[in-house]
Formats: sequence, C-alpha cells, structure tokens
Amino acid sequence: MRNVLTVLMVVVGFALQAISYFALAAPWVTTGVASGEPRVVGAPVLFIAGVVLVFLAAVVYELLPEKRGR
Amino acid sequence: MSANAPGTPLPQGIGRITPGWLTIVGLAAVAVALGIYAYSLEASEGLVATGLRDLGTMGGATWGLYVTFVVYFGGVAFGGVTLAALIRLLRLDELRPIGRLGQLLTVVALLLAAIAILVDLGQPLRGLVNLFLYARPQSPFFGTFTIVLSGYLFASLVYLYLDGRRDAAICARTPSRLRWLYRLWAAGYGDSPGERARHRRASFWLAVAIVPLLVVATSTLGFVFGLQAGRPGWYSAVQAPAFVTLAGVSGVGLLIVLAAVVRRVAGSEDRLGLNVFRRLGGLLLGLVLVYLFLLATELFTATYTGEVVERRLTEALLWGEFAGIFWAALAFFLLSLALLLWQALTRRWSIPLLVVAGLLVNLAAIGKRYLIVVPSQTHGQLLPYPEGSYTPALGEFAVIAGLFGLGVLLIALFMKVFPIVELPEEEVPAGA
Amino acid sequence: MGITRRRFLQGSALAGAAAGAAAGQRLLFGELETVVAAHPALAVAPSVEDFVPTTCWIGKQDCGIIARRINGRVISLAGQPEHPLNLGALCPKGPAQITALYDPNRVKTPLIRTNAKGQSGTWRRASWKEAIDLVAARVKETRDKDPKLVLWQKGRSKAKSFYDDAFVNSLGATKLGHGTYCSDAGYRALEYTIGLTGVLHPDFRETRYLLSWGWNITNGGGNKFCWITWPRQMLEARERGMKIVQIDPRLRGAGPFADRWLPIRPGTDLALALAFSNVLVAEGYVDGEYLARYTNAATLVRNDGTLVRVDGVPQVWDAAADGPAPLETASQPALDGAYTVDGMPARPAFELYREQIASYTPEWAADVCGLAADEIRGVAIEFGRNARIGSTTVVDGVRVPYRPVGIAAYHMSQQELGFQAVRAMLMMTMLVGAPGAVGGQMADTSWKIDKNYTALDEVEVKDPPYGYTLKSSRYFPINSGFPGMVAKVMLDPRRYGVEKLPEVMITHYVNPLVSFLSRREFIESYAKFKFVADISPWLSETADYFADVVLPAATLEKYEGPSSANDQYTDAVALRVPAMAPLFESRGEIDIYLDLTEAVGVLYGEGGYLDELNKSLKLEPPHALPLDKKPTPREIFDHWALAQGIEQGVSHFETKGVYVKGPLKPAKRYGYVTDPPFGGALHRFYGESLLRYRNEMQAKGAEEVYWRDYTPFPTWRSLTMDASPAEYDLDLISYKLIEHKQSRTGFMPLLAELAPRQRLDINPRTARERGIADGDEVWVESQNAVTGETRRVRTRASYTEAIRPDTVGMPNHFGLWADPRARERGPSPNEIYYVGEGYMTNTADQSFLVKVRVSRA
Amino acid sequence: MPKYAMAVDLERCQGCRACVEACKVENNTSQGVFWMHVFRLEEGEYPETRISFLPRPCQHCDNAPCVKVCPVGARYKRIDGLVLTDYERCIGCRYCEVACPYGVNFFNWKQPAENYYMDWSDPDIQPASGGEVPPYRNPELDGRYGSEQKQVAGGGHFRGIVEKCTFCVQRIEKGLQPACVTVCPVQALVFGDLEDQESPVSTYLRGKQSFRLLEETGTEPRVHYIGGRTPGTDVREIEPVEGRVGA
Repeated sequence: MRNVLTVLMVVVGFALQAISYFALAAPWVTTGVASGEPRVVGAPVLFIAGVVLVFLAAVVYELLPEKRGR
Repeated sequence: MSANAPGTPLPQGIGRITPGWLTIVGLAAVAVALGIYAYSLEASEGLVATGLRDLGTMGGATWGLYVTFVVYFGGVAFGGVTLAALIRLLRLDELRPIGRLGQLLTVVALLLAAIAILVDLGQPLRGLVNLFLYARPQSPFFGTFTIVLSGYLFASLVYLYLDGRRDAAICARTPSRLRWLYRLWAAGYGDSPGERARHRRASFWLAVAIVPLLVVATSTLGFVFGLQAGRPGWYSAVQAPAFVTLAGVSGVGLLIVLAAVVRRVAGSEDRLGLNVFRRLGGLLLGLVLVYLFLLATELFTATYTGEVVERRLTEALLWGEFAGIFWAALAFFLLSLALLLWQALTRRWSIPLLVVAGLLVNLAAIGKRYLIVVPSQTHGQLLPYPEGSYTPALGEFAVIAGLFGLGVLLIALFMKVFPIVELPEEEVPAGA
Repeated sequence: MGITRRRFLQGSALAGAAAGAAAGQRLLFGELETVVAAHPALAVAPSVEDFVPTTCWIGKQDCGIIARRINGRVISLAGQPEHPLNLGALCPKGPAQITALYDPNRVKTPLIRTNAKGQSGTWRRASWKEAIDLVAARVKETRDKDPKLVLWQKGRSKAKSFYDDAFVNSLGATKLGHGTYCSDAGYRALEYTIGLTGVLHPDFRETRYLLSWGWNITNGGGNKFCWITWPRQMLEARERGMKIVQIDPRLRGAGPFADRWLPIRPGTDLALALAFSNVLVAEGYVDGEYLARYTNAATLVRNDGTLVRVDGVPQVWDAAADGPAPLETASQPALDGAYTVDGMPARPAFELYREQIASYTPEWAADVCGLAADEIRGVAIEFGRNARIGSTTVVDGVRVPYRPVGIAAYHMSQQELGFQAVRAMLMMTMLVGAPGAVGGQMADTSWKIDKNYTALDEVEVKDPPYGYTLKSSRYFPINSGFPGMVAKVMLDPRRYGVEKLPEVMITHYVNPLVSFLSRREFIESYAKFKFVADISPWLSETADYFADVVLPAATLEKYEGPSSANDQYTDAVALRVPAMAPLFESRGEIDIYLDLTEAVGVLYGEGGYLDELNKSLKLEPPHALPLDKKPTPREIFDHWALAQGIEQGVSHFETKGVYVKGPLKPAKRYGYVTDPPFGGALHRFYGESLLRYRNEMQAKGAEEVYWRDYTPFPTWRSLTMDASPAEYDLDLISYKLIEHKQSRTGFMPLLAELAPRQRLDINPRTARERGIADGDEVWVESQNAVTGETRRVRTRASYTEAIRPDTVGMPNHFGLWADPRARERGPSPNEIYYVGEGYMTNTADQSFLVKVRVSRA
Repeated sequence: MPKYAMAVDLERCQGCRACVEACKVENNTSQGVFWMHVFRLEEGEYPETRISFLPRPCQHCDNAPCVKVCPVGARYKRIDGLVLTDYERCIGCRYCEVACPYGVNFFNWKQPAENYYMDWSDPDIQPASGGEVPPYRNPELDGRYGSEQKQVAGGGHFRGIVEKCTFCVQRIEKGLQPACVTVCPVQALVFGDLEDQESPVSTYLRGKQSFRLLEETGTEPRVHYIGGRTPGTDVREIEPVEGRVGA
C-alpha cells in the first residue's frame, strides 16, 4: 500500500510535470499569441504541484505506517 | 525510546542564549532592519532608487547587484545540498556531520535568492501571482522561478525534514519548551532498524532525484544568460558548466566557513574534526581547479574572437572599468588555490587557512557573478549606444546586507532550536 | 498524520493564493500598483474628437499643423497634408511644442515690476487694463516729444508682419529689425545686385550641381523656408542625380548628403568665391549673352570708376556700331576691350573684372582658405561644366535657358566680409548665367523687384547729426538697423554724431540679452531706456532684467497670419487658427495692439492703427476695415480673406487651414522669361554706387574701417580677427541645432531632452594637443583684436572628426536663466562674440566669427 | 491577416528626430523613454569623416528574444507581427530588456506621473488640461487592442513594468500610420502590410536592396533598412539624447 502510494505519487508527479510542461505551455510554438499564454491558466502551479508531489512521496514513504504493523 | 531526566541540557547548546549569540543575532537583525528600510524606500519611489537604469539610450545596466546575488545565492544553495546529497550517495560518512549544515545552507540560500528576485522585480506582488499563473517554460527564467525556487526549495525542505527526524527524536527525549516541536518533527520516529533502513532508502532516492534536478536547475540559471545571442559576453556554451562549477566552489567554500563557525560555537570540535575540513578542502581544491580551467577557456575564446564588441567587452574586463573587480577576483581564486594546494601537498591542513580560502573564493565568486551580470549590459551593446555605467546605490547594498543578515539570523535561530550538526550514532541506544 | 495534513494545508494555501488572486486583484493590480482604472472617468465619459488647423509657432515658415483635440483638450500636433510647405510632416519642434502650449511657467497675467531694473525681476500681477494703461501712458509721453524715440522690436515675425508694421506706423515709432543677426547683409547684397529679397538657394527641381555653402542641410533652413521644405526638395534632387559639394568647416550640417566636402577656414568664403570665379573666367565658363544683356557688365567704366553716361544713361560699347550706345539699343554690347569715349579712356566693366579676378588664383585661395588648390579648381570646373552654358530647356511649354547649377548659402553673410562674400557668390553664378535660369540660381519665389534695388543705389550719405540707427550716415550708408550698433550708439552717442536717443522700448518676443551677440553692450544700453514693455509668452532674460511691464502673449491659441505657404513651386497662403482658448490670461498679439493703440489714442481714424492695418493688408473697400469700430482679430482676417477672393472668408482657414492657389507659372519663377525679364532690373555686376559711397564717406571724414569694403567688385582683404595674438589660434563658429530655435526653446523639455546642453565641437587632434579629453570641461576664451578685450565661457568638449582641426564650434542656443529648467544647460556662444567695428560688415551686420583659445577648465 | 513591417530609408533620413518627438507625444512616454530613437553617428578621421543616421524603432522581430524570455508571457507576438507588452501581465523583471540586442525596452523606474518633465499640478492649467497628466494625455492609449483585447498601448504608463514601441497599435488599428511615419519630413519611414502587394511598404521595398539590423543574432526583424549599412564597429554616437532618469 505504502509502496504503491509512493510510486503512484512519483508517477503522477512526473506526469503532472511532463503534461504541464509540454502540453499546457506548448513550448514548441515560439511565435504567435498562443505562445504567450499557457493553454490552461495556472499550468505553472500544476508543474510545481508535480515537483512537490514527487518529493512528498518520500515523506509519505517514510511516515506512512506499514499496514502489517509490528 | 527512553526519556532523559529533566535538567539534562539539549545537545549543542540548543536553547541556551549566550551574549555572543545575542550579539550576532542583534547585528543580523540590524542588518535586516536596514535592508527592510532600504527596500521600503525603493518600494515607495520605484526602482529609480537603485543605481539600475535601462540599457541603450539611458546608458545603464538593468540587472545589477540583486541579480548578481540571485545567482550567487542560487550557487551557494546548489553547493550545499549537492554536498549533502553526495554524502548519502557516495557514503562519505566522514562528512556526514556537515550534511545538515549543507541542507540548511541550501534552504536559507534559496530563500535569500527568492527574496533577491522579488526585490528586483518592478511589480513584486504581481510577480508572486503571475509567475504561478503564467510562467512559461520557453523562458529560461521558468527554470529559475519554478524548478530552482520552488521544486528545489521544497525538495531541500523534505530532505532536511526527513534527515532530521532521528535527531528530533533524540531531542524529544529531553524535557524542554521545544519538546512539542521535536515530537512533531520526529513524527513517531523510533529509530528502529526498519525505520533506519527505510530512511536510508528514502534519502538515497531523494539524493538521486535531487542531484540531477540541481544540476539542471543551476545550469538553467546559467542559461538565463547563456542563451542570449544578442548579448556579447553571455552567449556561450561554457556558461552552464561554469555556472555549476562556480556554484560548487562558492557553496563548498561557504560551507567550510560555516562549519568552522559551528565547530566553535556549537562545541562540536569532536564531530567536526580536521578530517571533515580536509575532505572539504580537497573538494574545494578540485572545484577551483576545474573552474579556473573553464574561466581560462572562456577568456581565450573571448580574446581570440574577431567580434569587436566581444573584444571591447573583454578589454573593459581586463583593463577597463571592471579590471579592478576582475583582477581582484582572479587574485582571490589564485590565492585560495595556492593556499589549498600548499595544504594538500604538505598534507598539513589548517582550519583557519581553509576558512580564509573559503572566504576568498566566495568573494571571488561574488565578483565573478557581478562581472557576468553587469559588463555585458553596459559594454556589450551591439548597436552604437554610448558606454553605459552602473554604480549600485547605497540602498542596494543595504538590501544585500539585509539578505545576509537574514541568512545569519535564520541559521543562528536554527542552531538554538535544533542540532545543527547531526548527532552521533552512539547516542542512540540500539534497538530501543 | 498531522504532519502530512500540514503539508497538505500548505499545498492548498498555494492553490488558494492562485484562487485568491482574483480577490486580491484590487490590491495587486489596483491603486497600489497604479495599473488599471487610473482614469476611470475617461473610460466612461464619451469623448468628442475634433481637429483644428493651426500653424507652427516656433519655426519661421509657419508649417501647417492639425491640432487633435479630445473634449477640447489638445492632445497632439501633426502636419497638415495639404500644406505645400510641410505636406503633413513636421520637424521635432512641431510635435514638441505641445508642452509649450500647456507650460505652467508661461507668463500668466500681465506683470508689473516691483524692484529696480538691471537685476532679476520681482513682479506683481496686474490686470490687463492697468498694464495697458501704464504702457500707453509712457508711450504717449515720449511720443508727444518725438515719436521716433519710441523703439519697437520683434524677434521673429510670425507670418506677415502686417499688424506690427501697422502698429509702428500708427505710432510713428522706429522699428528695429533682428535681421542683422540673421542674413540681412546677404539680403542687401542680393537686393542691390539683382533686386530680390532673399539669399541664395537653388531651383531644386532642376539643379544638378549644388554648392551647399555653409548650408546646415540637416539642421538649418534656408532664407525662405524652414527646415522641412528645402531638405525634402534637396533629397528629391539628389535622387535625380544632383551632386552636392559641402563648403563648410564642419561636416555635421551636411550629414550624409555631401558628395564632396571642402572644409574651408571660417571667414574666407569671399576668397573662395573669387578663386572659383577666377577659374570660371580662365576656363571660359562665361555666359557672355546673359552678362551683356541682363547685367551692367558691358557698361563702360571710366578710370575713376564712374560709368560713362550720356544724358544720364549709362553707355555700353556697341561692337556692331563701333561706338557707345545705351544697352537697350546696342545690338552687340562688348564685354572686353578698351575704348575712348569723349576723349576719355573707358573699358567695359567686365574687362575690369577680368583684370581684377586674375590675381585670385586657386593657389592664392588655397592658402587663405586652408584648402587644396586642385580641389578648388576641380569644383569650379565641375560647376562650369554642369552649367551647360548656352543650353535651353522647355518648362510648361516655355523655353528657358538651362543652367542646372546653384548655390545654397543662407547665413554666409554673418562674417566680416559678409556683404561682399554673398555678392561674390552670386556673381560667380552670374558668370555662368545661372540666376533665373531653369535649375539655376534662385533667391526668392518670384521675380518681384524689391524697393531696395533702387533705394540702395541712391543712398545719400549725410552729415551728422544722425538718427540713432545711423541711417544714411557716413558710417553705414547701407544699413538695416543693427540693434548692436544702436546699443553702442546709446553708450557713446557723441562718438557717432547722434543727439537723440530712444526712450521707450517695446520688445515683442525678442530677447537681446541672450539671442544677440555681446551681452555687455545690451545690458548697459537697456539700462538707459526709461521704459521697457515686453510682449511674450515667457519671461525672457531681457524682460527679467529690464522690463517694466510684461504682457503675456498666447502661443498657438490665437489668430495670426497670413503666412505664405509657397514652396517655390506651388503658391498658397495659410492662417493660424487658435488651437484652443488662450491659456491663463494670455492674449493674441493683435488683441494686445488693438488695445494698446486704443489706449494711446491712435486706433481710429485716418492714419490710425485700423487705417494702417488696411494699408498693410491692402484692404480696400468693400473689404476695408471700418475706421471707427474696433474689430476682433478674426474679423480682420475675415476681411482679408474676402479681399483675397476667398468666398468663405476666414472660415475657409478654420476648416482647411491653408488656401492653395496653384502651381507657380514658369513665367513667374524664371527671371529670363518674366515680363519684363528679371522683373525689369538690370543686374549690377559692377557696383558703381558702392564706389560712390566709399568716396563720399572718405570725403565726410569716415575712418577706413567703415569705407574699405565699399568696392564696386568684391575685393578680398585680411580679416580683423586674424590680428588677434597667436595664442588665440582657433576659429569659433556657431551653428543651429534642429531641436532648437534661437533662444526660445531651451526650456521646452521635450526638445531639451534631445539636445540637452551646450558643447564645444573640437577635433580630437586639437583637443589632445591641449590635454583635453572627450567630455572635459573647457574654457573657451575669445579676444577682440580691435579693443584687446577677452571674454570666456565654460562648456564641455565634444570630440568630432567632422570639423577642421583649427576650428571649434558651438551650437547657437542655450545660455538662458530666467526659466529654471533652462539653467545648467550651459552658456551661449553669443556671450563671447563682439559687437562693433571689425566684427561687423560694412553694412552694419553682425559677424559671427572670432578667434579663441581653448583650455581645460 | 496583415503582416506589418516598416521600411527605413537611410538615404533619406536626416537624423532630425521628429519621429522621436511625435512618438513621445502620441504615446505619452515619460522622460528618458525613447520608443523611437535616432542614432547620429560619425566614423572615420578628418577629413575622411562620414556622418550617418539610424532610426531605431522596436524591430518587432519574428524570432523575438524578448518574447522568448518573458517569464509570464506579458511580451507576446501578434499574428500580424506586432510585438506587444501586456501592461497587466508584466512583472517588471526586465529580462526582455537584457535579451533584446536593440535596446528598445524601457522600464518605468519612477511613477510616470512624476516623470513628465514638468509639474503639471499647477492649478492654473487645470481648466485646459482637465487634470490630465500630462495635459496631452491620449485616452486611446487606455484601450484594449487586438483579438485578445489586451491593454498594450501604454495608457498611463505604469511604474515597475517594461514598455516599448508598439508601432502605434492604437493608430494602425484605426487604419492610420504610426506617428513616426506620419511626421517624417522626408518620408524616410514607410509602414504597411507586407502581404498586401500594393501597401506603401511593399511597393517601397520592391526592387531595392535592404538589410535588417543585427541579422546575425537570428532575430528576424520586421524593420527593413534601405541604403546605408549596418553601423560599422568604429562608429561613434554623436549628440546623444539626455536619456538618464535621475532619482
């Protein structure tokens, strides 16, 4: 469960980063109005959220008590 | 986990307010107050209060001391956390005692860098909002703001937090007014072998994740300059590696200085032994050597290109307006190189000499950062604008002093709240 | 899991910040950061946009301007597209004068002085009635004694000077020009020689080869037009292949447009013109037909320099009849040879000229002018070859001689030998028959002969006592009324045989203390006026020190005109229409003069101001102004417009701004084909009357310095300033900047931003010899070779490779102090020039040259 | 969609800077701000001296470094070619300024209302100025332009953000020419739509040799220069403007 959650967070985090970076802000368009605007307002927040999620995974991994218990 | 008897002092002088500490904190607070005052003037009058002006017809530099220190603090942060991560990754156990110092330095330096960016913005409040709403990955600044200052700050905090759990748990054994904090921090950490192993695994992967992130982030800072084709002196492929190396130099240098201070004031002579400093010195020596090589490459390229503007810029650096800073920075590098080499060759390491070297490389790094930021603006115009000039205003110095004051204040406060040097293993009863 | 929750909370706080941004909008983007809604009122209030045609109020050609207004507030000034002079364009002063319109530092109400004169003034505000009554009383008092003792002077006539002339005439006062600081000597030289009021400019539509002689192409104007019109015509000519030779110690004025640069030594232009003429004559580039037919070059001259006359009619040698004859009847007037008439030897004037010019070789001039002889010869030959003597062309169906060479030289008369230098330049073009030819030498937009053509030939040199302008005196028989000389006369009237001095001075937008040369004389002479009234939108330095009363004039907010909008090819006339109501309590000048003449009691009736207005505007019944009713300026212009045959009257101008009459016919433009040719004036190649004045001046005991340049042909002599000690080793020249107009724009912030301060142009070689670095503060010290006086100013060195190493230059602006914004912009070079003998022409016009030394301050 | 561009004829320019003043008034720029600048240049040694002039509006680059580096997308390129600044977006980091090789960006160091040359608060001028600062304040600059309806014309000029030449977006959207083009006494500036073969700029450029400034930096400017050449490296600027804003 913990491992699953951690891995999930890492995966989702990176996915968020990737999506927000490559899709939402369209870096390959260098001219035109489009490049000035993120396709979704707040895409950068999503990106940061991705970064945060990835590192938060470590906290989750360490702090989440193991289901099996001791 | 057994509790200590009441009255047992917390380690490393935590919670004990000494006159020396008060003096330092007082001085730092004065510096901070000064910085706040200077900034409030700037906020009310506008950036006209600084020595910054537009490029071109206004004949100024639009980025100055603030950006210099954004880059510098960013570099220091990089040096600190990279070292901390490398300690984990490479199992440099000898250096473990300064791991936390490195992490702390990173957090503080990043905070200072972020503030330095904000004070440089014409619309800081908007900056806070718009960057989160509209930041564009196409801009090299995207990296600076998002990766460097948020991702990296968050990662360092996580790292600091997780690595500190064990010490928090130890401190929590002693009754004190801060016990709630230690308990909270420890979050039920019992230092069982399982927890230790888990922590080791987590921190290993954290370190694995952090180091490339940091290299990318710091090179990004280099790209802020290096990608500008229209700015002679900036457009260069060495810009990124040179940035990373100089970041390492300044970070390690500052860490040496901090470690020496901590060793004295926190009574950690035994934890922070000569061997720690020897290792750091060796590392610094290597970094300085690599950096000087890159610097030489950069200079040769600049002097050999036919580009008149590049050459004019190089002339301004070597014999013109900036020669003082340039040669001083170079002299500091060489002097610290000599100090380090002498110690390495004779194998007689001395902490005071290392501290001198650490200070010298930091001064030199600041000088070098300044020389990257300013001359390309004032002397690097491709159109025939008159030569520009930039003299930082007193207010700018005050704000920078305030930033340093804030840094000192934060570290000093941390020292009185938490063990700044990782507590030794043996203090933990095995299998508690 | 408190900690995780804590982290979560922090994360959501971050998201919350984004969401809360909308709520914080006001704080972040609102008033605190002054971003949106700074002008909410404007955003909602419906705005009314309209356009008012008016004219520029700084430059001299009164370019057509359209004032764009929003709700009656002028927000920008643009050019009128239909105005032939500026065709929708403006120079930097055009748009920038909008700050002048609203300038809070203008004189707001009439001011009456409360402290002693001769120092910076303190003032009290007065009503118009009080101020006008005060001025009127003082004018009346003096006028009752002798109207001539009321002196009136205007800086720059905006538009036609009808209302000021009417004012002076109705009072019987004395009018003092400013032209002696301008190009009056040049105007006189041309009026005397060919009868046109103007200085040299080319026929740009056809000219192929132009000597741009001291013409500041990119910063100055020409004698008729401001800066916009000439350069555009010049560029079009250049695009058609015209070549430009720039004759100027300084290249900057020519910009990139010079095909060849002759960096001449200042003050030696006469020598160069003579050497050019020498080559033209030697190489045979002489248009004998023009010279013989349309000039007095063929007229026979006796050994004493007088013309051979029969019954008062000058005679030429008719080679066909082999005897003397009047020019009109001679079928073959001879230009050379020696003849005997009535037993006395006589030779054609041209023969004498040929003899005299022979000594002015290029080699000789090379030494004097600091140029290479080859270069002089080369340019002269190119000029001669390009003149295509003998050719004709057809323009608008009319066959006209074609001489596509010309000279543009406006202020070349501002030197000690200015009158003769300009005459020599003109004569050089006369040699090739260029005046009045297609592509040839022009001076005015038509061939209307000025009254001075006759008047300057018939000056009577009188004995003292003289009037204070020294008109008809033994000192300056040809004389345009030189304010500097008036100042000198006021300081020592007996020296010049003057008995009565002016008592009341009315200065109209003129600032002698700064704009005229040699401040000391003006300060001392102004102290002698019993009363000084100033009419001006700003407090001038002169008013600051000496005015008793200042009357605030409006700038763009008044009716004024009519101004010629003729660009030499299209005839048009324009009027200034107020762009808005006058600011503060200022008023248009016509209003002021109407009130003033009414208060003096000379407004109504015959010979009154209204009558004089009718005369100067040529208003005749039914369009004449009634002599018993005070009109408004608008009514005056309505009468005038109707008299011009403009049916809608003044309202035509209120909607259109300009009235275009149509293209100028070749028969008006080209002297050869006017009827009669050249307006009927015989061109004075030989200046017999100049010699006569010389003799009379000598006979009446004038010193040599006064009569030596009255020679029938231009004659070179060494310059007075060259007698300065050797350490004064540099020539100082001054020049105009496009951003400024004399002393009246230094305080206009938009213009001052572009041209902020005084500087000394100096060749780097010269500067380095003196240890002066670029930007160093320097002293520029001049020396008067006659009196030994020295004067100096402090300014900043400015390196330029575009100036002769033995010459330094300063822009002819700055030096203001009355307006706080104009201080700290450095001195005016006018402060170190001299007025008086040796530093003016034989026609009493100011020389703008002096020897200086430059040292680090 | 039009493709706006400007042609500058260096064989005609006389360096009078009328364009500079027309721009300043039309766009209400404050002291020391030159959206349009005209270099006056000198090179060579006496007597082989050469004088030249070089007008420098914003180059409205197709590959604009300022657009690329803007961290928040405040600087953007419109489809018609204009490079504009969103006054409500800019955070004032001045990255565009250091990235631009042409020096066309101006930061509002001061509160613009305090930087309009004179103290316009004089009560006597209020009836004429209507309280506007400067009194010639152009209300059109407050408008929103383009399909994206952004505030880009510079109304009010806000402290702490960067601004530059807009090709007078408020004028061209009304079908007028930029103020600098209209005022030029010698028609050295030509503006129009490159897509339209009959536009002034297309006809002017046709068959003429032209170059663009600092093409080697890859910025792809929209301003084409005719005659003359890129300023050499030994040119000296003469007669600089008073560009520095005091504290």
